[in-house]
Amino acid sequence: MPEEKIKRNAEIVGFVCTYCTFKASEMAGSLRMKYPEGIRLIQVPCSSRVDPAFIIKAIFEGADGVFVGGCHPGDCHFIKGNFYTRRKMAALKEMFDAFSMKGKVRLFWVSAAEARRFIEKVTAMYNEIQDKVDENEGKKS
Amino acid sequence: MKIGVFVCHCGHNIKHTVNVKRLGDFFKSFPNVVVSEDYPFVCSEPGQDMIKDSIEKYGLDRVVIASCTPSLHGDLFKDLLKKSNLNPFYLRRVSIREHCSWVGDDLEKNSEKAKRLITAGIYGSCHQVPLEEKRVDVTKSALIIGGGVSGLSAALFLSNMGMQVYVAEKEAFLGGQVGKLKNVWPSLKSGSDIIEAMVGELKSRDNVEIYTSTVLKSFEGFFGNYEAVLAGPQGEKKIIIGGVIVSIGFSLFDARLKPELNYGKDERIITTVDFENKFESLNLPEKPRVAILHCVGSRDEQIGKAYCSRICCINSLRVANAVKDKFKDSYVESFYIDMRSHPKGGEEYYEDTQAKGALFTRSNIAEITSGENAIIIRGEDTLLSEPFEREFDLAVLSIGMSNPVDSRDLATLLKITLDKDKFFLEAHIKLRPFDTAVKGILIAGACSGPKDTEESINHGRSAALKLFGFLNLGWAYLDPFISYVNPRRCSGCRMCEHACFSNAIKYDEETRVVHVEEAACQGCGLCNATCPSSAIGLKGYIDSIIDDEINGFLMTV
Amino acid sequence: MNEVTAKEKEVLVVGGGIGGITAALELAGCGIHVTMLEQTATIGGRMIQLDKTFPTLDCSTCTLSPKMVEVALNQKIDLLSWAKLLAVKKNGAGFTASIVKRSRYVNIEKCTACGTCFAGCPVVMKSEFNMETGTRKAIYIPFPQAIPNKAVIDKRESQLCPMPCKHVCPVGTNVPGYLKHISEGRHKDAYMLIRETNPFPSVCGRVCYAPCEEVCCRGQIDSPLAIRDIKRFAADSFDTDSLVPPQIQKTGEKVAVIGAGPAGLSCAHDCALQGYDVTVFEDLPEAGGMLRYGIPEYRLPKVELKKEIDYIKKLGVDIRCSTAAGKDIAFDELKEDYNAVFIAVGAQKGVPLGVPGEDSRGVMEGIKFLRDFNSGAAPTVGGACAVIGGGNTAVDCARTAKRLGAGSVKLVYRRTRDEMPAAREEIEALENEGIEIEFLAVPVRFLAENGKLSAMECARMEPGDPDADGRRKPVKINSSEFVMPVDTVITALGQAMDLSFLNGTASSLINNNYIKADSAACTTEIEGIFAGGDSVTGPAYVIEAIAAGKRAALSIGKYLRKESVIPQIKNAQPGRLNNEEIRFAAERYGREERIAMTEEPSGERIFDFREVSSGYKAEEAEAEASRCIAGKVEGCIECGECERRCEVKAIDYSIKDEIVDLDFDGIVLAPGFDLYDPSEKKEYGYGVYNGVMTGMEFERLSSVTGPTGGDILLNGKIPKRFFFIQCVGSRERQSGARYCSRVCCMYTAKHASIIRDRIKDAEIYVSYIDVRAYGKNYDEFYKSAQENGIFYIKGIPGEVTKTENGLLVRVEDMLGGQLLEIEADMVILATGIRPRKEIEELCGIMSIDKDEYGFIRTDSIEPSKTSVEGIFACGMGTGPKDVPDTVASGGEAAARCMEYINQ
Amino acid sequence: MKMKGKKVDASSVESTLNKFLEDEQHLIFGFEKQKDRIVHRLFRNDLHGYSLFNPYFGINGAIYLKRLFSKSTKIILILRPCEIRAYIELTKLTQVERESIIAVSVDCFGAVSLKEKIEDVPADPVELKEYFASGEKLRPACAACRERRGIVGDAGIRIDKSGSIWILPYTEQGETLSNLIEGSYEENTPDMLIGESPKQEKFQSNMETFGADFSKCIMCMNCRDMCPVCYCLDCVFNGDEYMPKGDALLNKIYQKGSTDLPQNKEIFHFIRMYHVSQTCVGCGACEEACPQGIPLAKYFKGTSERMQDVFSYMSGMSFDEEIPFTTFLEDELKNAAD
Repeated sequence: MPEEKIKRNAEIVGFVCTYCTFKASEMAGSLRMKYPEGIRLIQVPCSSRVDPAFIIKAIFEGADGVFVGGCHPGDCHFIKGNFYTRRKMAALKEMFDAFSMKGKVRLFWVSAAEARRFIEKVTAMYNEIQDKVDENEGKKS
Repeated sequence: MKIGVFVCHCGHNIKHTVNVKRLGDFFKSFPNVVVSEDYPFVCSEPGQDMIKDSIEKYGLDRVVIASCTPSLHGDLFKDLLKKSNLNPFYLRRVSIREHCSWVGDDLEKNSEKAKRLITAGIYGSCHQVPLEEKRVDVTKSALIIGGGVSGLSAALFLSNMGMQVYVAEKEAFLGGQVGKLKNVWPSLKSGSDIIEAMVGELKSRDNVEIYTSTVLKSFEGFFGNYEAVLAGPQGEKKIIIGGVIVSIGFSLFDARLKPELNYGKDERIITTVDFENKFESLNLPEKPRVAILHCVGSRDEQIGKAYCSRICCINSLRVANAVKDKFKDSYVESFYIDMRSHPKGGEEYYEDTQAKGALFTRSNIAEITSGENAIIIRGEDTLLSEPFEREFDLAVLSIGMSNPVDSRDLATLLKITLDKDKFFLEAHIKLRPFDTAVKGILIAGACSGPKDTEESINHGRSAALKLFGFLNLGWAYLDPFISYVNPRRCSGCRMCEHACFSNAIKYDEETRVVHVEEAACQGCGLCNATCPSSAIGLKGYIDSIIDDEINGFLMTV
Repeated sequence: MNEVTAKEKEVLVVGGGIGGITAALELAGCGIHVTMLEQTATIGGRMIQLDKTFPTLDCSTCTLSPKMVEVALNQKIDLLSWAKLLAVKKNGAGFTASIVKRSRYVNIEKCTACGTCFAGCPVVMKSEFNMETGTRKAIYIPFPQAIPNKAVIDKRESQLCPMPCKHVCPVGTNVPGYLKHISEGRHKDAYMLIRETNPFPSVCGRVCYAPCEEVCCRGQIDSPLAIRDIKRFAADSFDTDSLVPPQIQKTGEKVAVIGAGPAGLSCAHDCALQGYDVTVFEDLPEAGGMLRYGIPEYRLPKVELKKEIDYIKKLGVDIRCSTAAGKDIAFDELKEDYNAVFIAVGAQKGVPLGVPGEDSRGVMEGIKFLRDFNSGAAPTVGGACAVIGGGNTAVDCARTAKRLGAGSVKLVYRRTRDEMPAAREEIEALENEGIEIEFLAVPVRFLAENGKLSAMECARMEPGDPDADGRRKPVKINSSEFVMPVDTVITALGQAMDLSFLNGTASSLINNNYIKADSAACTTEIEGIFAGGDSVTGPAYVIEAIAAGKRAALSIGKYLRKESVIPQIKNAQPGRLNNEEIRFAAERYGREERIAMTEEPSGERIFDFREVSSGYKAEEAEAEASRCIAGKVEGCIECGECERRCEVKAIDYSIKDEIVDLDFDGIVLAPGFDLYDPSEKKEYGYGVYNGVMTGMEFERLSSVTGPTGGDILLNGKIPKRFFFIQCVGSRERQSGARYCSRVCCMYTAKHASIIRDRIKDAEIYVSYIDVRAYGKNYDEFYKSAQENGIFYIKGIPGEVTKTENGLLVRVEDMLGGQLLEIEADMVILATGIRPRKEIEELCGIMSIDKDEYGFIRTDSIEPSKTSVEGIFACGMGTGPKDVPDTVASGGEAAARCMEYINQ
Repeated sequence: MKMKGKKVDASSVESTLNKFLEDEQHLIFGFEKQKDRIVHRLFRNDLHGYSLFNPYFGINGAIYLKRLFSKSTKIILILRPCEIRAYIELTKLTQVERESIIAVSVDCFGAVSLKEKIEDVPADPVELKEYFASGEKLRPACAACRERRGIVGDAGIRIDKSGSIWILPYTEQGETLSNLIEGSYEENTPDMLIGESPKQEKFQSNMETFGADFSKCIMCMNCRDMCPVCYCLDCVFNGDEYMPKGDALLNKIYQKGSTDLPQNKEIFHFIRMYHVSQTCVGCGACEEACPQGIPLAKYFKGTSERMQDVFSYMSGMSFDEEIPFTTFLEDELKNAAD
């Protein structure tokens, strides 16, 4: 086998709510802001639709990171959905932390106008996770 | 399953950084995909024709369009599917413009990303089922709780529009607080005239039933078909209504809660309401010295009323004017924190009152004590930073608005929420000020926070219009994206019921499973994510769709 | 129920702000058909401009944009944006409204909101959405969430100039566009715009024969624009080496180009951009063709040319020099190996004079002379040199000979000055450099001694009858011969093709020593073989060669994509101004002469090959460019850039305004508000001092959708000291508003809180008369602002002045009575609400009463009823309101309207 | 913790309970002594073979109670705290009747695993405490137990330092029971034999350890089936929603280069861990049920405790406290978002 090492790109799945974060991502698109290609979004009506089981599944089936994006607390279109999201994600993050996988799962509040915040958040997440991927790849070879 | 995949170039917009040709070719050999094409502008007429032709030619039952973001081109493609006799919910849009070609520069990486996005779309589309916009019957009638000015405005509107209206008023008479006013600022019409005109008109209509001295006893059901029991002097009455408008107004602040003001102990210390009722009969000297205290029961955290009551500054001005008009040589001094002469014209009124010689002192009042010949007010002038002590013949306390007394009970009965000050909570303070989280239950007027007459009327009518919009056809379309329960899977743990903000989930004690009141569901999917066995699912976003989307994203090359 | 299907009720809602949106949605929700009329290009009104809304500080876009989308999707609502109400007539219980649907000049059915058009638009205007703190283009979408999300062209007046410059330019350069850019200082944008259609800006900026200038309409008034010189300025001010090639998707198809002259290279450039692998075969050791070997250094420095060719190489074009097609590689082989071949060999051969003694040493052929010299060989010129010919080549030869040290140089031309084909300015420069021209003379014999040229015998000519071209043919005067002692003669009589390489199958393409090809499509009779440039048309100008190359690239693309190749023929007559227009333009724009470029002194420059003209300075270029009358119109200048770029062909300048008469059963007015313009309050220095702004301007500045992306910046730095002044234009008789504007206290508290949140060490003062925080949670919000260290000062400042450290606010603190002097970086004026100026017009159209301030008069018990039955008003149009109140009043107006139309 | 309670003797407790059982509709769910062990038993008519304590752990008794909805039958539960806690969680999830059941928790001294053969376990509470004092004999879940005191449910039966038995009512339902037993209430009960459990270290692991431990898993799902709070009638893992599909295995290999576990194991255990996170009482019944001897309690107890701590919640401590996932506070978890 050739020894040539192909750099693996991190893959991140994002669950984004229709009313805020998805809108922000649309706006980031129309403003031609750039963010890493490894980030792929699944649109859900409300961040509270995100069953942590999805996140667990995604992580164990190959995603290097997963994030959930919702409206800022108090701004939820469904009045209190994101308060539940916050609880679920707080617990889930604690669980991943218990298995030394802190940072793989994140929660972002991004409003519809905050295209730049969206970019900043996902790019920072991607870069950190890519660094870890590189580190691990390094270890393996 | 026959899936058609259509990859749009969007001219250069997508093509520039995504290898659309390769994508189109790639999906040709994809399982279940029978046609896969790339096209310069899928949204153009020839583009749409191409899709339509493909649907007919290949008998497609899923259409995946990879183009701009789904929010663009609204219903264009949905209509296209309809025209092609395909359920529009078999459409899947994949955004490869806003979420791919525009946000990345690298052609190879973008193409790879687009490939995954489309794969996810195809995977997800396999689980899509045809949905329909269901119709439910609703009762064209409304219950209005509270017969004040906003409730009456609502009743007038709804009855005028031909709906059956029930008005339940706790008191023996209609009109609420406005009815008690001698003159309503700024129109200066008498409150009772305003109310009488409204009540007279209501009574002349045969689709209005008014119940005074009546309260809501029980409340069941869901949007469009609520069942309420009213309890009044004639006994109980069960009514079926499509929706409810809560307009129970406010209660007056009880000035006794501020003992330092000595209200109720000295008859020279009265409230603005007292003044309204008995100014004419007051025994005042020739040149009365009248003090007016603002913000009694408002802007006062110590008594738990941090909010501004909005109307009391105008009430104070009205008192000052009345005194000045009657006693030209009176000494009138208003003690205020900020002058909030609120509605239109208020500022001018304030100026005019000053011109009449009323004094305004920015101050904090410490106490009112009773002297033999006068009452004594002690406080601090906050402009001069000096304490003062002044004698007056009369002190008028401009009392604020407190939450309606039975807000808590009513909230529990209707399963709606209260805010921190125990007024009713709006669904969205800015944009949905009449809605509650529960569909078909609306709030109007001062019961959701201090409001003046004009605003209460606005509220009453607006809420009524909203309800009318819900009910006027006698039926309503349901959003197709609502939850449904698989009763065989449901364990009846009621977690979803607890979490649901719109009270759309009901537990059946007999079968020990829950079901969704479709008319009430607003489609957030929280229940779906809360249920550990996925016995409840949100149509259009069911677990298997999202799961397979994840699979698509993570597809190995 | 009675099932008679009644006619659907129609309501007109005027105004697409939150009030109008609420009313429209509510009415539509009750089954009423609503027409929403919005004057601007998008609905959303003022609220969408807000960053956050008080008191929850939630995002305004988040809350409003779903409602806007709802309006767009609601089938009961017809949205007429960019439309205006002209007249309203009572019609029974209802109304008939005349509405003008202003032309967007964009077919909104086709527009995909991709934004390509505004990226290219050269007209930069102030953005209304950003309260003029930012810019937008003349074609624009106000903000990304706009509804309808379609582009609109802001055309304020009709274009006077027919822009002949664009039409005569063989490559269709967007002249008015780049002049507009230059005149407003956007030099790089100008360069990029030129590059869009021309891969050789710095070449054409120097040696183009500039047909555009000949037709320039400004020339009809005073003197034509220096279009070419400005192009040169644009090219000079940009570093071509810094151009980054775009990403190109390779198609895998291969194109061969024979000849690396302007035609060949332009074709290669455009083919590469279409994703083809291009190989250029060039006989000579370096690429550039005539540009490299024909034009002397003093006109076109080699280094400039090299930069442009380097960029073409960066695009992935493989230029193989010293590789002659037909010699090093057989033509048929090329045809075999490549999917398409473009022949652009040019006219590289001189034409012999054909007089005796031409083979003497000392007689040189001009093209060869220049080529030898430009190849590094230094041909020797003697003391007396004559150049035969009157074209640009002759002039180039003469001036080159002069620089090479020829004692005297004389141009010999057989006709008169007027008939000289060389460019006017070239002839002038020639004469300035001390070169004489011998007109009406032609050599008849060269005299040689020992094979070396010693003299030239010439004959006199006189103009004869006009020939086919209309030029008068010179006729020799009998016995007029005279001898001119010369030791060097350079003949520059014209150019011819060398097509010897076209052997084999392709030899059929040769016809009379030209290549047979369609001059528009560049196709030949052999499929896959294209030809263009001088080898097809005979010697022509650089820009024509470039145009031919570009046309060929287009045809090649179409051929390879198997689309039909339709030759494009441009035959539009360039437009001119008529006399009336000339008078009008002269009156409006005045007379201004063209600014000339500085030239190197002729006495010095003849000793070396320095560039003769040193180009414009920035101010000169900007001043010259601003003479363009096309660029002087306000708004869209109709330069056609958007049209050229739009891939769906959505742009259509010919769309006309449309007036429609519609019947309505009721009308709801939600006209919104304007903000007080504080310019008249001189004491605050608004518009004078940098850092003094209005609340709404600050709103845009702090907004993530604003010009800075939400960074609060002043001159690029983060300001630290803020001073808010409330009640500017409210509660005071002087400015005409005794009323309280109701929202300013809260928006100030909101702004202060936003600053507190974003700039941790900010110092924030708010001066006020009364803080009017009534409304749910408002007072609490105000309290928390105070608790977070925002200092409230009771008292309104007397003046704001400028100091070294920024701004100084003098205010008397009424609580304590001391006079404070507070320094600030930013002073933000909480300007009050004013009735929108359109209300005046609306009320006039509908005969509705206004109140003393100009708001629509309504009643407090029937809050939306206007003085005209059936017309209802809501929102700020009837007086100051905050968002929840506007929503409530919108609902109320809708409800009353419902009642009215159902009577 | 000083509370109202009655000092009672064992016989009066037994006779009261026997009296209670005289009613046909009354049952008691508790422990029965057998030859070499003590097991759960639903007593009808009399308390024959009854044991107050049970130092053997095989299953969590709450599992018997799932879907028990009879309102006519009155049942007294006399179980270990972890079992009562599981019962309480099940009441919140409407998986068991609340009104007709009186749940009594008995001080627990720990237990040995029924998987192991241990014969010298004493019966007397004081001796039991001594026996388990070193902790060596305790099964792992018991060794890390957070709450052994009989302070949960409707009432508690507790042992003071002198070995006397106390009954403490915690709810009105509990009081109906304690009122039946002879003796008078004392306002302040003395210190009990069992105090607060020592604070456990925060659980911390990693995927390598997890992989090593779970490589033995055979996906029999016994852990799920025997979990007292895994209440779903139809588990999501009965379907294929969360089971890997398509290229999942390849994805993972592509990502990690190799794989230790088929990912369905990871997904199954992690999702189950999340599902029980707020209701897990840490009893270790899963570990008892595992045929492969995987140290499940360590993981499930460890993660659930961490995840409950996020909301300052401890499962099964009170009937009224809502399960964290069904409620929220507006002003909380400020650091939850990244």
